[in-house]
Amino acid sequence: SDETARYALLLGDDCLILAQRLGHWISRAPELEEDIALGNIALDLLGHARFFLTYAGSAWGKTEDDLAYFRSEEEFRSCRLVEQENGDFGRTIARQLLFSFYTHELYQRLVRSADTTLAAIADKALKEVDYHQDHAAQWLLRLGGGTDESKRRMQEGLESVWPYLEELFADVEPTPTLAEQEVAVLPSSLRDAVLTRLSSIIEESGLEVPASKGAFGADRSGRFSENRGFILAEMQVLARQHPGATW
Amino acid sequence: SDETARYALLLGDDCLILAQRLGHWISRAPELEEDIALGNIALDLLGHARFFLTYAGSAWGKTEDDLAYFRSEEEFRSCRLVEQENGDFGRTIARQLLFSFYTHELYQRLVRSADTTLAAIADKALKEVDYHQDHAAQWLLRLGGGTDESKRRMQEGLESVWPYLEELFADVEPTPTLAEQEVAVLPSSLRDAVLTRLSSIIEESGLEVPASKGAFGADRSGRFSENRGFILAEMQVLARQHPGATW
Amino acid sequence: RVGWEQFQQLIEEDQRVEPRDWMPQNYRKTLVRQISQHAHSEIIGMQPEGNWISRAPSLKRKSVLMAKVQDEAGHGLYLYSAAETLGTSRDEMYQQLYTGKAKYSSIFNYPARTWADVGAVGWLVDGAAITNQVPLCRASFGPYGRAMVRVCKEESFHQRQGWEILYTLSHGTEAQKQMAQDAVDRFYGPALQMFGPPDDESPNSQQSMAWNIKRFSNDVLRQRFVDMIVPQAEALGLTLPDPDLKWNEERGHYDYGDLDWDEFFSVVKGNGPLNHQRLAHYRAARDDGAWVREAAAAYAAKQAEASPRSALLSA
Amino acid sequence: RVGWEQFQQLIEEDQRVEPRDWMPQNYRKTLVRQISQHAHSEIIGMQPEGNWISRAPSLKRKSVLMAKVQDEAGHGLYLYSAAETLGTSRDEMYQQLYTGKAKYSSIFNYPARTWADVGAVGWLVDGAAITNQVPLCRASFGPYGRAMVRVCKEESFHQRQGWEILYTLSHGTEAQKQMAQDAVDRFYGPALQMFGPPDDESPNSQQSMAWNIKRFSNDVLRQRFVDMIVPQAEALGLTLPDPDLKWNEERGHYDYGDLDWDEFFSVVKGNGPLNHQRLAHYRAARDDGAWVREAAAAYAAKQAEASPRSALLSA
Repeated sequence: SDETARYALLLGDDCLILAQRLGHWISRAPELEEDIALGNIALDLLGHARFFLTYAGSAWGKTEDDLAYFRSEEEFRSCRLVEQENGDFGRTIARQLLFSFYTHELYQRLVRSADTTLAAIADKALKEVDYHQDHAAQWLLRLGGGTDESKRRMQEGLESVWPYLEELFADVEPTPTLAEQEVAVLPSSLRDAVLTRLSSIIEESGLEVPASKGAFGADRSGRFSENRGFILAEMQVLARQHPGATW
Repeated sequence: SDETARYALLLGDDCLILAQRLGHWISRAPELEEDIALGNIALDLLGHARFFLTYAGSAWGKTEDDLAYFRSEEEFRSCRLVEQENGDFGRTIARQLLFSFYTHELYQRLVRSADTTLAAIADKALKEVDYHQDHAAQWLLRLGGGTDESKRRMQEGLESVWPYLEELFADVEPTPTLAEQEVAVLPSSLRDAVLTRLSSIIEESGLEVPASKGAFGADRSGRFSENRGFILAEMQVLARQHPGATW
Repeated sequence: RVGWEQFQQLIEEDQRVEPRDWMPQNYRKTLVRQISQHAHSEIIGMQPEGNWISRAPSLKRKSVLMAKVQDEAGHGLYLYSAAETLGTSRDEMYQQLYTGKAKYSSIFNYPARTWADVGAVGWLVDGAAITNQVPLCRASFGPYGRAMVRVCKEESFHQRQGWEILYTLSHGTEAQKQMAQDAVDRFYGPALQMFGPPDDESPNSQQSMAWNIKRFSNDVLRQRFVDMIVPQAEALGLTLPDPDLKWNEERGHYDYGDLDWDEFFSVVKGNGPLNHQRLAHYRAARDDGAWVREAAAAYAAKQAEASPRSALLSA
Repeated sequence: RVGWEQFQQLIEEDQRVEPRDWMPQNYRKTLVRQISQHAHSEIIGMQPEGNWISRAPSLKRKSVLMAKVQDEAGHGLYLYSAAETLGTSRDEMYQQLYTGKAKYSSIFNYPARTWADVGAVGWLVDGAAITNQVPLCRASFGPYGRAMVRVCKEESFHQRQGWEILYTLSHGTEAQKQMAQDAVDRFYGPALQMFGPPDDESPNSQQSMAWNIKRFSNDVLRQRFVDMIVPQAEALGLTLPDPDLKWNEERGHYDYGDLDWDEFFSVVKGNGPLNHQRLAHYRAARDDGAWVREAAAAYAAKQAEASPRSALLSA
């Protein structure tokens, strides 16, 4: 249905934008192993995005590329968390931590969706998100327990992305309707579990759970962010210079 | 003539791209006074670009905006020096030093151009470039004679832009033809004067004149650089989303 | 005692207090807080519009925008200088902003998301700022009043530029018109909130008015602003997003609807869309520039202690 | 003496030399230099293509490109590991690259300026690399040969992907076709130069061949590559930019024109289009990551010296 497609789009946009952000790390990571690890995660996320966008597009006769390259800033539904700049490695890890803990919880429930395609995508993604979670958590522990410098930077990373955590739990349309039909997972229903698990790992790392209650404007509209336009300008530039071309 | 227009375009592209690069510093400079100073220089350069592009466009029935926003990467004629990333303040100052010393020498001769419009633009620009030169030279002396850190960074800044100095002296078309008609200044004729003055101020600063003989591909084609595409993607994105619109 | 009487007399006669004059500690403190807050707002205020310099859709607009953002840096300078005459150094004020101890105008925690926002910031945000600032040109503290005269001249220029951007958009393509309307929809409420909370919730205003720093209450200024922008919005052909907005013949003013003060206080407390980003941007610039400032200081020190010969060389 | 004879015998019988075997100092030195140079080339080689990850024109291409650049990091890892078995640490090799002491393949000092360049790098640069590397799978030093087996498998996959990109472009719009042709025009010469200088100017090759590291001379490999790409170019419908290129019935090979060796040596000496940029990018990544590596080391040290309890917790 159109609503299911809009839901898939929302899920896909998150993965696509985060893959786009992470891809920048390849050749710039602190260690060769991390070029590979971050590249792997970016690839996984891009894979999830492609499943979701392809599924969304099937309702509208559009391809994944139509949706990725020819929608405007206003039409994307990505959350602000994934749109945040990479910053230093600590901030990137903080962003990964929040997003992977959230998607892990989400996909764990989405595998029981009444929509079998969404369930299948979630099932496939879940195995990979397992690794993403672990990667972020291990780095959180290392940086939180490493040097004074790493502790400071990791804490600052958490502070910078934490305001955008709440948006992940906002029950924006069409999710509530679809949740009633047991197609979607109601975002607000994930909140307690995700926050509990995040708090626990952050405390284990010796860092502090940020106090921020969430930045105003948690509606995935992009109206309250300055990042999306820059991301799309770069991502879409070539495709838009050659409309209709095959690559 | 078409040739004069192509010459004006080349001169204008350098100013436009450098203004674009410098504009990024506003709100990011080391000191409030430098937000203002770099902003001033960017504004001056943008002004020069607009004169040159308007003049170029007059030969082809195009506006400055047609030329700035609707030419492709292949059609720009900017030199690689101005396309270099800002890097830290030291690299930006190094880029400013080379470009302002070059344009100062250039405009000093261009004021005697047989083309009265080019002569008038050069005359107006020259006064401003005087200040740009002085700004860059003062910072070179300060950073070269400041701390060990500033000395290291300023030297690295010079090393990073120096390979792109030679391109400024390349006699690319249509310049040689126009130089014979005394419309253009032959780039190679500026070389000795610019190098002598640059070497002298660098030596005064206690830094070393870089050894680089110039990066391969000094033809202003953009074929030998990876920067131009990123610059234009951002600069042109909005204008291209609304072709034909007035702003 | 003598100082107090002289001060009191200056205030009563509505004359200027100058830096060398005696003044009450609280007067000084209030001014430093207000002026530095204003300076910080100019500095942080560079960011929302600054993020459009690279993407401005015409070279003329790019040029005007660059000049405007640069003016804001200039306003920051005037204002820091005015505050310095009260005995607080610029570095100290920077430090307060850096650590998040000092406030700046909450409106700058909102994004300039589209090009039309650049217009809306000019028209509404600068418009509200001027409404606030024109009376400050007569503020009792001399350096502040004089700084505000310079600021106001430029601000009214900025407001007109913002209005022109919106006018062009609202008379352009459908997409442009929509962009303009969206921007006005987003900025109208926050701009009205720039005057601060309603008078009955603004305890400090009384003292500021008694000292001739503030001349009009928050609500009076807000009303003045509303009365100014309604006809301007009509001229733009854009709608202000307030169903309660209508002319009140009796009052001789426009009535306007309730504002979302929960949102306002939430943004002030740090939960605006971009609070962290704005401060992080500022901090990154300070941190990245530290080596440059150190080098400049070291160089100046070396020059100062060097022989006349090198002083000549550098002259 | 015994070691030398054993080594000599292994070479004569074309068997593998393993890290624990005795080997001549020069053999070791030659291998460390060659293997680390190859590793560095993979690392620097991530940059030209990496700069297109964010702009790849379809999600499928973006995915393939990301995987490819990531493979290059993987190849770097294998190769550094192989070199480490010869007693040189990874950090030492990093340091040589960082300081500019170590070389990497000169081709990566050229830009990937358009999307078609990503295709040309895959087809021509990876193609030349494979031609070079297939014989290296039989290199006398065991770890190197085995690393090359893994590398070659993936490289041939990359070459096919590059060819496919160009095929799609050359069968697309006029603009795409032009983009493809331009890329081939730019990369043809530098790709042929990847085999190194002509045999009569390549003094070290003899010793490497005697040691069964290198199996064929530069010119032999270059000829093999030319013979391979000519029909592939025809299948693409693109022209190789060499007017002297034609089939020589007598030799049973394609003749090809002189290459611009001045350009080659100039790029090797540091005057390629992007030498400084490539190294600066690498250095910035190392510098920016230093605090992370330090933190990881500090954390590991703390874990190691901690009680079994915390070892349990982190398990």
